[in-house]
Amino acid sequence: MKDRRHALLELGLLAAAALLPFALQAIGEDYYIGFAARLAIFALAATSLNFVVGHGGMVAFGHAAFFGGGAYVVALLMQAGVVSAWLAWPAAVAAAALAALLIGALSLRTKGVYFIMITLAFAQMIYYSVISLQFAGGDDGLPLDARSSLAPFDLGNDRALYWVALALLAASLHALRRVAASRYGRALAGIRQNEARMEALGYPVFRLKLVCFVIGAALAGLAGALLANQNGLASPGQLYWTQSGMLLVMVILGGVGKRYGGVLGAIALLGLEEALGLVTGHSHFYVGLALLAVALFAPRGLAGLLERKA
Amino acid sequence: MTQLILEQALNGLQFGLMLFLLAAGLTLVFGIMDMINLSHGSLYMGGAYLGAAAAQAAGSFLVGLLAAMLGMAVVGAALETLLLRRLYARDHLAQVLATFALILIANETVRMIWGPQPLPLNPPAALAGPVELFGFSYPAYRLLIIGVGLAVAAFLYLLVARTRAGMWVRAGAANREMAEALGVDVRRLFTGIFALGAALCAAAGVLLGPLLAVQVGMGENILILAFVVIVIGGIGSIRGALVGSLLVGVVDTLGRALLPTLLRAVASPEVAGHLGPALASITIYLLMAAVLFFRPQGLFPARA
Amino acid sequence: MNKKKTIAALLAAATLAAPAAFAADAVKVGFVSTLSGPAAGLGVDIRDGFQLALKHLGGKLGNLPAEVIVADDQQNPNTAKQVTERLLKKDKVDFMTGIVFSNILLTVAKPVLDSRTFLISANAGPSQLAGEDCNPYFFNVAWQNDNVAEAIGKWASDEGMKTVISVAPNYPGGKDAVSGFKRFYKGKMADEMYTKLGQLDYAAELAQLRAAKPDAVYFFLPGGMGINFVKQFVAAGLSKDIRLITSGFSADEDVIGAVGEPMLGLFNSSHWAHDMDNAANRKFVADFEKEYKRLPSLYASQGYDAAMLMDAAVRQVKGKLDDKAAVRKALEAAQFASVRGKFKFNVNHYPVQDYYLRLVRKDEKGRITNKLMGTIFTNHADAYVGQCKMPK
Amino acid sequence: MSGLLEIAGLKRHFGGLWATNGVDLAVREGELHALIGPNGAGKTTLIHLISGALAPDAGTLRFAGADITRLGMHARVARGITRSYQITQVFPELSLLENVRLAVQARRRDFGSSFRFWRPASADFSMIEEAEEWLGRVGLAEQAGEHARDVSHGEQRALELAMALATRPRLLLLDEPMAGMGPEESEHMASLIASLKGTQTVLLVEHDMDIVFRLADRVSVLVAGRVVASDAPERVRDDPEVRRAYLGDEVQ
Repeated sequence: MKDRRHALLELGLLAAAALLPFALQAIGEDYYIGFAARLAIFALAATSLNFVVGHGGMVAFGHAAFFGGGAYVVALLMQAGVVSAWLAWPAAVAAAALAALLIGALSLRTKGVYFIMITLAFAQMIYYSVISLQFAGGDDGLPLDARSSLAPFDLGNDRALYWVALALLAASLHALRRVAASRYGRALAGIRQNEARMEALGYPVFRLKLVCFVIGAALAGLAGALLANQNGLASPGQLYWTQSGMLLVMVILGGVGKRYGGVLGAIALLGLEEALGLVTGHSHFYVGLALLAVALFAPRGLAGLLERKA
Repeated sequence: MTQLILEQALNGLQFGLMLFLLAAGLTLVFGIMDMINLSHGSLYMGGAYLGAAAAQAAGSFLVGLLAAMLGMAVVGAALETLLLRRLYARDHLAQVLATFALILIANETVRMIWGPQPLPLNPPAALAGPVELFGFSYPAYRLLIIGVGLAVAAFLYLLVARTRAGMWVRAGAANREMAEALGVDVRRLFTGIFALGAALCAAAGVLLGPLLAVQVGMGENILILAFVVIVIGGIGSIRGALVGSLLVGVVDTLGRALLPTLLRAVASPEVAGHLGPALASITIYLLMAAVLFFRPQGLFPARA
Repeated sequence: MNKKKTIAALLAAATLAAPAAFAADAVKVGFVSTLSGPAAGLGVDIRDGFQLALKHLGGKLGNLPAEVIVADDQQNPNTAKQVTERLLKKDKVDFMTGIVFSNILLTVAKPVLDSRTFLISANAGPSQLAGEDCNPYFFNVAWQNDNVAEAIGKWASDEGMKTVISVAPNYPGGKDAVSGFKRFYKGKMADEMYTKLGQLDYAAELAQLRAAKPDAVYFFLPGGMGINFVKQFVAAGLSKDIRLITSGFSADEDVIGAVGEPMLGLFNSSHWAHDMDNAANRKFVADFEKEYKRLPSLYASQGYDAAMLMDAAVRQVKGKLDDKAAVRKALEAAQFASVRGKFKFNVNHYPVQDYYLRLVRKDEKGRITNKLMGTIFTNHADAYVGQCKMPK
Repeated sequence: MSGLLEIAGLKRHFGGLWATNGVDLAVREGELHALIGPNGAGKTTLIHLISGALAPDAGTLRFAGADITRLGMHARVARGITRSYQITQVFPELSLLENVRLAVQARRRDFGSSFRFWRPASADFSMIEEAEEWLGRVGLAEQAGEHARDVSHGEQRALELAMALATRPRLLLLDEPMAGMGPEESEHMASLIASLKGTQTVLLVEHDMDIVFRLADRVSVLVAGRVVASDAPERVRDDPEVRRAYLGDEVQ
């Protein structure tokens, strides 16, 4: 009965989100359709990281490599004449997954703080490599001449892009929920709680974690492909460590390991920034205070707060 | 050519020693309190701003330097007792969130007080020119930085190796519970370490100010380098921080200087100019990845 | 769906048609510039020059109340892209201006021009927009990037310099500055050094210059980059043996104020000088000093001219900003009194103007500042105008 | 006489200390073999060496006729060596049923491996039924839905045993299963272990002599990193060397 109510609530929220562009148009705030698309994209990126951190128990500090990397793949392919999203987006996903396979295989030998630092190191290497590549636009990044073509859908307007991003976010959330309940997901839950015990039970812990790392990266690559389209630019800033930090902050803020942790974190952080930006030139000051309050008083993030209420 | 390499090595030494000032405090906080402090770079920025403002007001670089160190030591101690102390027992994720929040707050606070433009900070007039050294001129101010860096390294070595407080620090880095069992007043020790680390950050900020720029965001770029240094050196080890700093400083500078020259032999100047700095930046991270691969605890692990 | 489309089309036609008959009731200007970081001085000067012009115009552009929305691009293309998107879609500005750096301008140019919003560059003049990619909605009221460098290149040749090494940041403006220099400099380019845009510590480059020993170093490092470069160049003792030459960008009031004495004796090129003798300039310089307690830089003069250009155009179309063709014509006519004297646009919407030699020295009040020394080019156009096929 | 597990000349040192100093030991198929010894005799190190958590410096381990000396823990589990821990090692945030189900999942290949991403684990009824059976066997059927962190220490130890059994090991290593238990709980655990006799090969490390001598088919005595005796309980009890080296006047 409770599950049923939850499912209805989720469907209702999804429907409301899908209708949002009409509401924004009605009040003449078209600009915020693009912003909403941005929210959905960052929600997807944060959700992908939350899978790695919250389900896999791996505090990865280099997720920007996959997120920004996906954006670059789309921009580079477009430069090479590949406009179709049906080709470019899977390519972004595949490239991110492949990169994660290599980085993960090397990084997962370390644990704890050292894992944090080595994932950071690999991401920084990618960042510096990309800004040294002339054909990738160097420090300036790579602008997209147009959005990807997702025929038969037209991505030309912000509304369409928003719906696509929203649909992919909803599909990813659904898929990750299923994965979490699958044998694989249950094994991950065991690893997160007691890695040595899972090893002793005979689980191939290294491979299970590596796959988790790769899944998270692949989804981040997809989010990156969307971001390139929303932003019209693949920029080195999207690969820099502060972007990784930002995604991690979204996850912690929203709730580590919570189903909607990434979504809540992305909406809260970007929304707060936007809202405060309208009233003060020093929005980051207050965003900082809010984050600090969450860190000190809401150890399970916003999702934890909501659960307690519910 | 040898002169060029010598000059570049001096530059590397200078950069490495400044990194050491940052890394020393970071490695102790990280090693002893098991605390990831992303806002360490903000202490560096705060020190630079405080120093630039004080130097301007007093018309003396030295006054600026001392004021910054003292001021940031107080800020550091206050930060530790009021806020960070609550985070020691929490997991790394909570620490990342809280100290990331501190970065945002610090950057905006500086912007509110001093505006978005960089503050001017000039070296003492007497050191603005070059000195003759082994047959070539070298900026006197950079020599001063090298001197101060070496002096601080020696001071820290004596402090950690020869004093009672230093023994506590070493004990704390190796095994915190044991240190507590031995009757070390851990709370006061932590506050002291934090204040010292903040003062060293401030010194680095003021000393580097005239060479770089005293500006918002200066801490973020250098923070990651400091983390790389302490991971290479081994978390919690002062000796590791020193070796790691010099390694990173020299590798970075020599790479930056020599790679373009080498590349120029095989590529156009523009390509060489582009690829060179990027490759040099990567070498640091390659170094770290390699060290971690072969010695997962860094070069000088503090924990047995 | 079809029905919906028809209605939308009708609505669009209605909204397009309606304002053509009426004058707008205000002019909105989106001012995106670099206002933080080491190059903030440039953006601040452009902004202050622009604001001074508005003050002279009584807060109006072409008799319409002006609303200027200022945003900081943090010298970051990604940030610039986002603030521009907001200005175009949320604030729906009529003009965009203020951008300092060419890489930023090139990143945001497309969305701005695609939305048929006039982009008046008060600084960055990348070669792309002067040549193949020239656009009816883009105007540059300053110069093409190469121009000022061409002038100092010509002068270096005339002075008989034999070997020169260039130091410039690796971005479109930097590359234009070097290719412009080379176009008129006939001696040997011993090397071209490209640094990271925003680099502040030049120890590595200086060591290499010391080893290479050229006659002169031509550097193009706007803002804080140039300030640090000159300071460190002098501190390393290189000024004894190697001559520094630069375009006006790194020898203007912002750099002079920060570096001081070591700047004395530096020759540089510019399209403007604060001691140019014309009525508009005398008023501009005097009021700028009164208002901001410092001498204006060339950046400030460009910001001032940008506002004056907009004012003239809006006045000429009588506030009918939605008649894009008329606004374009009015901008092309450039009926305003430029602080640099005569001013006209080429077919690619870049200026045709004179370029001068300046020397940093002490003026009669004992201040270290630029003095106008002579003319290097007269009625000089850029090298790319031939590639521009401007749509009628 | 060949055993399921055969250890010969096994050595392992830490710094200057030989924690395991030439151990020879054989565990026969089907027996309940107890390993005793004074504190610091190297019992836990030996268990680590057998389970694969530690690698030996010298010596060989053979299991079911194959050399497993160089195999890692994961590979040894696959061959049928499972251990329980001295300190309780369960998954605190999972239900008891899920704890055991994970152990079943680790072994069962009949539904495919743990790399199944879509089908809910809760839809694999036979896996759940088996987990429930194991829970029933250790007397925890009632608490199946509770989180592991919420049940008593004794129940956690019983859960630990259920998890170990659920992997259907050929050799079960039990490292002090009664550690930290009260007399009642200990008695319950003893009867659980007794119920395994005859069907399950067990190597039991235990302090409680009373229980060891009551349950074990054979007893090995480890002193200073060496096995000094390995025989039926009553004969070990009477072995003069054992009495001298270890038991002293603890017995009688």
